[in-house]
Amino acid sequence: MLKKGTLLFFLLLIVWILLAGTNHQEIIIGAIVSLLLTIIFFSKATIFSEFHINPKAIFYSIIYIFVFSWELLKSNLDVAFRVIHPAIPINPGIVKVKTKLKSKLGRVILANSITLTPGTLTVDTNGEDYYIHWIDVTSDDIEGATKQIVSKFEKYLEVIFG
Amino acid sequence: MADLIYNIAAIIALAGIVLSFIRLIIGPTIADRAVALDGMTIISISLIVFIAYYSNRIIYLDVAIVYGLISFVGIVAIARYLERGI
Amino acid sequence: MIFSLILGFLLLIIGLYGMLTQKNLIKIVIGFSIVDTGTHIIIVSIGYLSGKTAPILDSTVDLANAAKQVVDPIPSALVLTAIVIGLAVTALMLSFVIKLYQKNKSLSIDDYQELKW
Amino acid sequence: MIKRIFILLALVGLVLMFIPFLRDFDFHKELSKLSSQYVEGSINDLNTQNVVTSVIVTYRGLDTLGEVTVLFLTTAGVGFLLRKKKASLKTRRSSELLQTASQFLFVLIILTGIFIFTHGHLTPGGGFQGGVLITTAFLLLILADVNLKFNYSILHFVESFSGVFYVMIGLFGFLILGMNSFLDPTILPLGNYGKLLSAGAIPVIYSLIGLKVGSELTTIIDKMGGE
Amino acid sequence: MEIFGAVITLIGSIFLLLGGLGILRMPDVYNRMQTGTKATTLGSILFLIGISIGHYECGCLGKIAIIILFIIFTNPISSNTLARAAHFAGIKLTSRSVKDDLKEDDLENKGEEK
Amino acid sequence: MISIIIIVFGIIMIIAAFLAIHLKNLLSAIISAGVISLLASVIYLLLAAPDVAMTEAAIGSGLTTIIFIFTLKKIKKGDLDD
Repeated sequence: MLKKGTLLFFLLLIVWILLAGTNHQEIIIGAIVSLLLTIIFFSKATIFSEFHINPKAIFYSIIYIFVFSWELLKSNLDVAFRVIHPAIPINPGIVKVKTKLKSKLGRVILANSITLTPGTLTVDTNGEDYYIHWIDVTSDDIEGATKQIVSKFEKYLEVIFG
Repeated sequence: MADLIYNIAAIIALAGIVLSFIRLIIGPTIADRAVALDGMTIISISLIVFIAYYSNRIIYLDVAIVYGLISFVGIVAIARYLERGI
Repeated sequence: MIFSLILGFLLLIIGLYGMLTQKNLIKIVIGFSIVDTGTHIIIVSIGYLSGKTAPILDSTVDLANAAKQVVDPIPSALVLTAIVIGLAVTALMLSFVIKLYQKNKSLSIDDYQELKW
Repeated sequence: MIKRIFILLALVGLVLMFIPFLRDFDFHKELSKLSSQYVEGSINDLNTQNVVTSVIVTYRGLDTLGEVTVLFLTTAGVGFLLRKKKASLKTRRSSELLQTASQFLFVLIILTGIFIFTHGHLTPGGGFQGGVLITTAFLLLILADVNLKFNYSILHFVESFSGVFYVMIGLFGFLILGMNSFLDPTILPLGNYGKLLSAGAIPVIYSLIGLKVGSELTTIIDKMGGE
Repeated sequence: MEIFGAVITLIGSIFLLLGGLGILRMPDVYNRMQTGTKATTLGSILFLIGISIGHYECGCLGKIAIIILFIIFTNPISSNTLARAAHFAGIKLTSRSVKDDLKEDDLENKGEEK
Repeated sequence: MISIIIIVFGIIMIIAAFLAIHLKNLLSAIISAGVISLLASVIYLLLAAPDVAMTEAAIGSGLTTIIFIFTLKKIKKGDLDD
């Protein structure tokens, strides 16, 4: 309970400092504003209790950022190739995959990562089933698609969010 | 030299806006038009940041922040209307 | 900036044309908002002085002769007020449209002839 | 048919009126006397970086008071026209992703709105833009179907509190500085140029305007879009 | 240093152009959304990073970072919402598609329980 | 550079204004009207008025579009009720 509030407070304060700079007046006003917002929206913001804060989680999140950036770059080269090619080589379809994540924020970040990686776009979710529009369908069943699309992010996110 | 490359980059981004707008004109369905609007807003954010540096005033970046947040909510509103949500 | 002045006039005329020729009530309100935008662009471009910067005097502006380096702040302030009032007017007009629709089940302006003579 | 010809004639007449105006339009090279006085006064008397803010809040402060009143009347008008009716139509729930993300973004958008209206005297923006951002945050919750019970009493309390305080700051100028100084921001110390706590009462007034505009627009949006 | 930032900006603008081209050329809404989201996201990130490298002396990296974070977080969500809306509004996939699991599972009635 | 951006955006805005008036579908017309406000805000920024640009982006293209959409929704709901 206390952990959730502290996390929300520091998140808001960091955003304020990024916006306003590090003058001492700005930091004092920012702390006051963040404290007020934390007290007011404490009960609404249930999703902030889901981070794990330990060295392993921090280490994995740093690795995750690099993995994600590499996939983002790859996806853009892929898209560029498909757009420039005169025949538009696509083979699209909507496939269903499963995830093991339980945390809500983790599921959102997983869906965002899937949307930003090569040739996939999350269309809908239903509990642990994700429906994904795939620009180049290569495997037909759920397990194969899950292995190709989800697994590369899931092992990191499982540690960070639990 | 560097200024010239920046200007060329801005003109290329402008061409991206024009291409998305052509999709907005011919788009057969409303969802096509909404996708084109989404693309146009994101390219415009880049253009706003370019203008901020071109006229040497970093304060203009605030406009880009507000622009991004508001256009996100606008797109969500259009989408929720399309799926008969709200 | 002469181009933005011309653009503002064109938008104003297109908006007026839409307001006068369309039958649908919502289309008329859309035409009104286009006229609004055109007018604002005209006012702002009258206040623009070429080669000068925005009237926010931080460290990039020389404070000693600041009045020689900035554009006119008064049109900006006027247009800022006008945009907010425009939102209020649009909201009121649209709630009248909703009320009229609930009464007569029609959006065409030809069906509302009570005040015609 | 005859109506259409008249419309076209009117538009062509308008164009003919505009053409000489455009041809003979000469752009100013210098600021007018009033504008340069505003710029100088904003530096020397008020310590405000953003000249537009000092025009809106101080030099044309009564206009802004009127503007806020117009917004209040609009809220009342919309509320009168669209009284609540029971509507029971099946609507589709939003996706789980949007619900979670909007809970996450809600607090951040409100923080950005507060940043915009407390820095009205330093950066572009101010009470109106910040108020609209706060409205947008609530709107996102309405759109994403998050179960939020609007507490109308808090909304009305914030609105009337900020309105009363806004007028009271104006009256303080009356009391402390004498006649002709309604809404004068120099009742508070002016501070150092370019810092957050400077420019007298301008940040306080703009924050109050922001809260008032935010709560009024939230009421309008809720009347027009809520169930 | 300035030239380096300018080149990164140029690469970003080319991705932005490709995003616009993809929105124009692709055969149906979902494929348009794919290019429209990915290419514009990376393009705008590279554009902003390039500009802030070229003018590193201004001390405004915080605001650029905020803009980039907002873009990364909001852009996929808006296109996800649009894709879902397009599917429920009954827009068909292109005739070149191979399968549609979402249609088979029939989620139409699940959503309208409220 | 400023003139180029203003000319291109001006042409786009004029076409969008014609679309907003002539498209049959009301939601498409509303989206076109949103495009006008969105680009107008960039033009205000080029004319050195960032306050106006921010207000137009927040109010003109955000709230006005959303209020139009809410109106459409109320009208559709009236249709389905009777």
